[in-house]
Amino acid sequence: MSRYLTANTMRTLLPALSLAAILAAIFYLQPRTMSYFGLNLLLNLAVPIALATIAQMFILCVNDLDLSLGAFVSLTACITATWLYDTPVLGVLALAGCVLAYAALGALIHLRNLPSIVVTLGMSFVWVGIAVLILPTPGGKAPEWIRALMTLKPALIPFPIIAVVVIAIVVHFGLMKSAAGVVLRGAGGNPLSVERAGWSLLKVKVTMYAISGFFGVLSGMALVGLTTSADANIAERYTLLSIAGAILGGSEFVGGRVSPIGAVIGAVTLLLTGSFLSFLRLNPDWQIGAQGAILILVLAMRMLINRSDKRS
Amino acid sequence: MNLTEKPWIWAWLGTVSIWLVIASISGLSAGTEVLTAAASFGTFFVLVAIGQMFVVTLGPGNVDLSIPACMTLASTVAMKVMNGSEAMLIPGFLIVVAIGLTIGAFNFALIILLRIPPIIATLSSSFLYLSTAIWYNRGLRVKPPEALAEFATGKIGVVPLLAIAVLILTVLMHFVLHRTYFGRSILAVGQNAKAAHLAGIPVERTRFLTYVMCAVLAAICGYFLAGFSGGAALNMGEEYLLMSIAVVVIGGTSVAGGFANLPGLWGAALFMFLLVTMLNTLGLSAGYRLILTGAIIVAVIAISGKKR
Amino acid sequence: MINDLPVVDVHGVGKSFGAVNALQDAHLVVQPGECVGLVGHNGAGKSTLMNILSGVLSPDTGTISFAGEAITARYGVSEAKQFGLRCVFQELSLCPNLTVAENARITHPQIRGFGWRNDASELIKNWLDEVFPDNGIKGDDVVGDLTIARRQMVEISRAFSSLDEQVRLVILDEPTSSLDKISADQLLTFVKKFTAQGGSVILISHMLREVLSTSDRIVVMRDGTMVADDATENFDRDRLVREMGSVLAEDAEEASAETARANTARVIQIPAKDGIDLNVFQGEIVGFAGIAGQGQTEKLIQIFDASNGKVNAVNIDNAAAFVAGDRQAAGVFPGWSIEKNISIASVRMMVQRYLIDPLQEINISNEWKERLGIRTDDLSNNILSLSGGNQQKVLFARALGSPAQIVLMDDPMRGVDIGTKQDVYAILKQEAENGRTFVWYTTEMDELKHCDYVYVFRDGEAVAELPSHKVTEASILNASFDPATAA
Amino acid sequence: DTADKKIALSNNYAGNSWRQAMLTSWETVAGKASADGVVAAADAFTTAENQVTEQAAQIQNLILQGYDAIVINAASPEGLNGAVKEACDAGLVVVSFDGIVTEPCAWRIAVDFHQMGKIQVEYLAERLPDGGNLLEIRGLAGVFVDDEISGGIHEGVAENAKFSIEGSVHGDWAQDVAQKAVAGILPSLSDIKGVVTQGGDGYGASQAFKAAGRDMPIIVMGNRHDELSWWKEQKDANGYETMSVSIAPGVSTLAFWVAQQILDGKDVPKDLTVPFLSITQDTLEASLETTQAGGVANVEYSQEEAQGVIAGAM
Ligand SMILES: Nc1ncnc2c1ncn2[C@@H]1O[C@H](COP(=O)(O)OP(=O)(O)OP(=O)(O)O)[C@@H](O)[C@H]1O
Ligand SMILES: Nc1ncnc2c1ncn2[C@@H]1O[C@H](COP(=O)(O)OP(=O)(O)OP(=O)(O)O)[C@@H](O)[C@H]1O
Ligand SMILES: [Mg+2]
Ligand SMILES: [Mg+2]
Repeated sequence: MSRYLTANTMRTLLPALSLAAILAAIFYLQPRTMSYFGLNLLLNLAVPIALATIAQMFILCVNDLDLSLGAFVSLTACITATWLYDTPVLGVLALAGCVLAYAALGALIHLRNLPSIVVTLGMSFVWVGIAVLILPTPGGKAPEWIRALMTLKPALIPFPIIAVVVIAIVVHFGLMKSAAGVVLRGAGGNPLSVERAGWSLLKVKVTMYAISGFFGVLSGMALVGLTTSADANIAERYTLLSIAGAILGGSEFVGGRVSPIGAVIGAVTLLLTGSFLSFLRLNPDWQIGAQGAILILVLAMRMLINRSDKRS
Repeated sequence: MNLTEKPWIWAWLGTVSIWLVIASISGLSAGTEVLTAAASFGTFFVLVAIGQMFVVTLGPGNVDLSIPACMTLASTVAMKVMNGSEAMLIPGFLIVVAIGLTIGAFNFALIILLRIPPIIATLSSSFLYLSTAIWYNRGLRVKPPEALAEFATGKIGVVPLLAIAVLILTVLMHFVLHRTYFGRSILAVGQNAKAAHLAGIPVERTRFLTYVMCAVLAAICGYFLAGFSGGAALNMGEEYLLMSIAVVVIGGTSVAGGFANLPGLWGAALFMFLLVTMLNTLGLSAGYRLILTGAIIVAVIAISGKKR
Repeated sequence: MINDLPVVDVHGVGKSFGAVNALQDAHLVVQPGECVGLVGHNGAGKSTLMNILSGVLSPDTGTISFAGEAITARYGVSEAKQFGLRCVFQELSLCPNLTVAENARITHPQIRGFGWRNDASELIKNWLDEVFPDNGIKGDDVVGDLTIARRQMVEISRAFSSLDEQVRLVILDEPTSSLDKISADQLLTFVKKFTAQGGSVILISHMLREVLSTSDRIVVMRDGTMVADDATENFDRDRLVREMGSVLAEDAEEASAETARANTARVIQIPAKDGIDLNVFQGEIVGFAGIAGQGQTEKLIQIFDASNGKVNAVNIDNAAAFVAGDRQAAGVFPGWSIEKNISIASVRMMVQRYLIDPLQEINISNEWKERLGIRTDDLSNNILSLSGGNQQKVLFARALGSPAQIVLMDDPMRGVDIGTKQDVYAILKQEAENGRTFVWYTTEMDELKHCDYVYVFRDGEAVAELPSHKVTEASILNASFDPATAA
Repeated sequence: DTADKKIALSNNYAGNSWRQAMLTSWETVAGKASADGVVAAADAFTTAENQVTEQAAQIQNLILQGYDAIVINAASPEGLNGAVKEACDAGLVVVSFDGIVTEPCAWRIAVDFHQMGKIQVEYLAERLPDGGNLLEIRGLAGVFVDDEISGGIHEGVAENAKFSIEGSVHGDWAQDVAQKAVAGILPSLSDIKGVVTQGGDGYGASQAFKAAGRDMPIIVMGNRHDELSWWKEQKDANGYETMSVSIAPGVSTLAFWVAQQILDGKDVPKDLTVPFLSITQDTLEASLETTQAGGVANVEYSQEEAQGVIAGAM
């Protein structure tokens, strides 16, 4: 058993176990959720959160932290609901510009050797500012095709489940299994070593930020597909949610240790803890606190499993 | 020693240049008044940022996100218990400190016993504290005792009383950081926890004390802020979440851990206040104001960065 | 391939860091098929020269040419690689979050496409088996989970590994510092084989025995310049040490008769679990020996934690200080000055009226800087500005300067030059006579000779206890593999 | 008959006294209705973070829990439309109030926020025939209510040329933020005659003026107890006059009854308006008396009153 349950496999397994536990609790509390319809409702908001968490994970992978992600997703949502809807060409250009801006941010952080936290903190104001200019009051409309995609009803398996699985697998293969992904992760583990092997750290940083920006854009688009319209603060909390989700999924703040599958599972788990609570029908005074308590419980469970593993 | 090598210099340079802009727009006397206002409000930023700075110094991943909830809970309970009575000032303060101690200890227990990463541990626990505050007083605003309000808003000449008190605290903390064993331990743990352990430093005790100190300072800040603004509100701390982090990092403390400085906190706190004030004064719309806020923060940081 | 041009020709290279002249007018020529030994005291400039050759640093003055081609200003890491130069740096540089195979891929951009993982794994496995037979390392082991010795093996094998490109020159900077005797010998054997096939190696080591036995020619550096350059047969230990600027002390006198265990107080006692009881008496120097990675470091940490009241399996009453061997991970505080790095273990005693007394701090740092000969002009310089060996001296200074009466040392001589080693041995002896107790894990036979008692480790336990007169290579190897024949 | 019907309240934020009062009103009125058997259940749900996405998830969960109607105070007028549509499609009645939603299938109990901004200026125009400089304290940028009220204020100013808005700051609807923003901008402003607000910022503004040693302008209040009691103090001391206007938190109870009536099969128009609650110099004392210490001036609705509102809109 210990042969297979290495520290590494445990890192991926633990988040899955927490997810299973919380899902079981929800099924028990509200059997209606076990249906196609139920799962669809329960999970469709997981798609944008999962995408945002993946975006955050790419930044974590190079030992940085993105405090502007929520604002950035809000901005891309605003662009999607306005420009992309009204004048698709302009919208596509603007969204591409967003990805470029992220890449430029990566370059700036690398070249000037800046702490990512402050830079992204500053950028969060910039993103919100642009979003407010684009969409001073909530509104806009989701482009038809995005709406159609996000409300797709494939046979047998609900769309959100397919979507998050696809996201997890694609990123897993891209980052964890591909030859190029090795260099990207290596730059988080020991930048010096990667540089001495002849790779450009600048390129790595720029790539990682660009990919992160790309997933941020996807997240904003998916979000608008679900909400049908946007506002400048729509995804503000994605910053903390994405960090929490990635960490819950086994990523670490330094050392290039990340897990895309874990990140997606972490994001879904966070979403479900909220649902779990509404099924409990708590006293309103304690509803907020219960969110904290359940997060703590999920994480504590991780620790217990971890410990029993160590003992055996 | 070269001044440009001091990590805190950039925040101060930013502060001075922004003040010059304000003074040139609104005149010198308005500029002075703005400084007084900056000192009053910057004081609260500095108070929480001191605690946050020590936490951040403990190394990557260490950050306290429960500061706003801690401020809210402590001040809510204190205001209700004191119920405007001046005789209760001291008991109220002691309650605030006790709440800070409890919250710090609870945060640390989550981190160490349940091995939850600090960022999530403090985020989760903050929901609990906020809920407790809601349950305790349902958001009703109880007026602070008159004496507390007077102290919190009081001035000697143009200098706010509270700013003087926090300035003294800053100097004390400067010594704590650089000249005491506790401060040395924090810096050591932040740079290399394993090496610190093997150098005989009580790593976990250091981290415990740091988190507790941060919570106590946040609680005290809540107490005076409630006195300053006429009561505790459930959302009174919301702004302090990002602000405490911003002030710490703009002030030149390393997020990688192991380096900290106190002068930068004042520089950054004044900078953040003056920046918002300057943009308000310019009368720009919200969108441009936000964009400029961000752009100026990034610019200050980019200038202070070292080329690779 | 017959090519008369030297592989590398360094001519008059100089490099300074601020006020420090790390290199001045350095000359070095390496011919194809040659192993050049490079020795010199700590801070002589060896690593700096290697960093310049491998494109990490650029020289201030002088010229360098590879196979007759002078390098240009654009010379960097990738140019060096293209030329066929590989470097094993003194401070390990693998990515701890990646597997062994993935680390191999980092240096081999050609490995890609479908099935790259198998290719990389096979490549590194082959070279590991080639250099270090029976290493027991797997391609999918995560590097961070490996012992420091195994990490070093991976890094060395990776440097020699090649797909289709030619590896012309491999620089080994302190390659054996974390290896045990067996692995070190495997490496030296391989180096000979490699040079016999036409490759060139620059071997930097403070193990003069290794340099004398392996290299064809030896270059000695002192204070940034070359002071000797001669065929190996013209050197012996004495001459090398002399050229480096030190004097060789008398070898530790052969402990003759059997000596009884000290009749002082017992300061450490670890009851046996599987192996034998482990006892340390005051004033002794006790060695931990055995193959690298058999739990010696863990046992030292256990003793250390026990001294702080954290562990109960060990009986120890006094405070202990620790000298880490893995200085990057467990020793150095990278943001601090040398002074603060030294004083950290003793500042607790310097607190007067709540504040640390800066004078005492400076005094203790100065005292130990002098006693250990830490090469720096200013103790307020950052610790990372020191050469590897000098950083290690700082860790010694930290422990010896602390008030602790027991000093635990985890292979502490990694990268320390021979002159300093002798000084340290002398200080240890002296301190031991004054009543300090030392527990010393080392992979070096020579160092075990300085111990009063040696415990040989296997599978995390002490399995044999050898008094100093019984400490021989054979007895330790015996005990390492079969406890029944020892003791 | 709605005795077997279940109604849920979906609330996006609980972090200020207004929202707390709203929840309390719900508990009093809806709680009693469910205890009396008028409805089977009337549960309140609050999200931890004031986020569209979280509230959308909450609504989806309420659908799954089999509620017959959802009463919503929405985080965004548009952002929840997706979730609201899903609720309607699943056969639920959706009633939005305060923070309303634009999805056509939902009922809306709207407050004319625009008007709420405009009457502030109109009141000031009566009090200050000579006009003068105004300071505007806004809410949170990018939020619909902020934009509406501010729009009303600006329209009012446009119609009264003697006024000009000298400064405008965002107080984020938080007392301390408003106080800070005002204190920062005050030194650069010349004589300020009036302060127009969005609710709950009045006390903070008065403190900032006091701290700067400036003449106290006419600050429009927002029905909070601390504002009212400060006003009363000033009124007693120096005859200070102003007005106070805000929306009553008890509007949640109106929404509750509307949902109940719809479930009962009554015909209810999709758009209802509630008047905002204003307090004048004369009603100050009476309002102060009925307002809980530290709370907000409030009006709760009974079933009959709600029916009256509905009938009035037909
Ligand atoms: N065996 C070890 N080897 C190296 N480093 C260790 C070891 N054990 C712990 N550490 C490092 O030290 C930190 C804390 O260690 P530990 O739990 O022993 O606390 P401590 O330093 O003794 O503090 P206190 O006395 O206050 O409990 C860990 O986070 C880890 O980084
Ligand atoms: N980055 C740096 N900044 C300042 N000084 C440096 C730096 N790197 C090296 N030095 C100095 O240059 C000199 C040569 O160092 P180098 O590392 O080359 O020595 P070395 O011969 O490799 O020693 P060792 O045997 O201890 O590894 C030393 O005095 C060292 O302090
Ligand atoms: Mg070296
Ligand atoms: Mg060795």
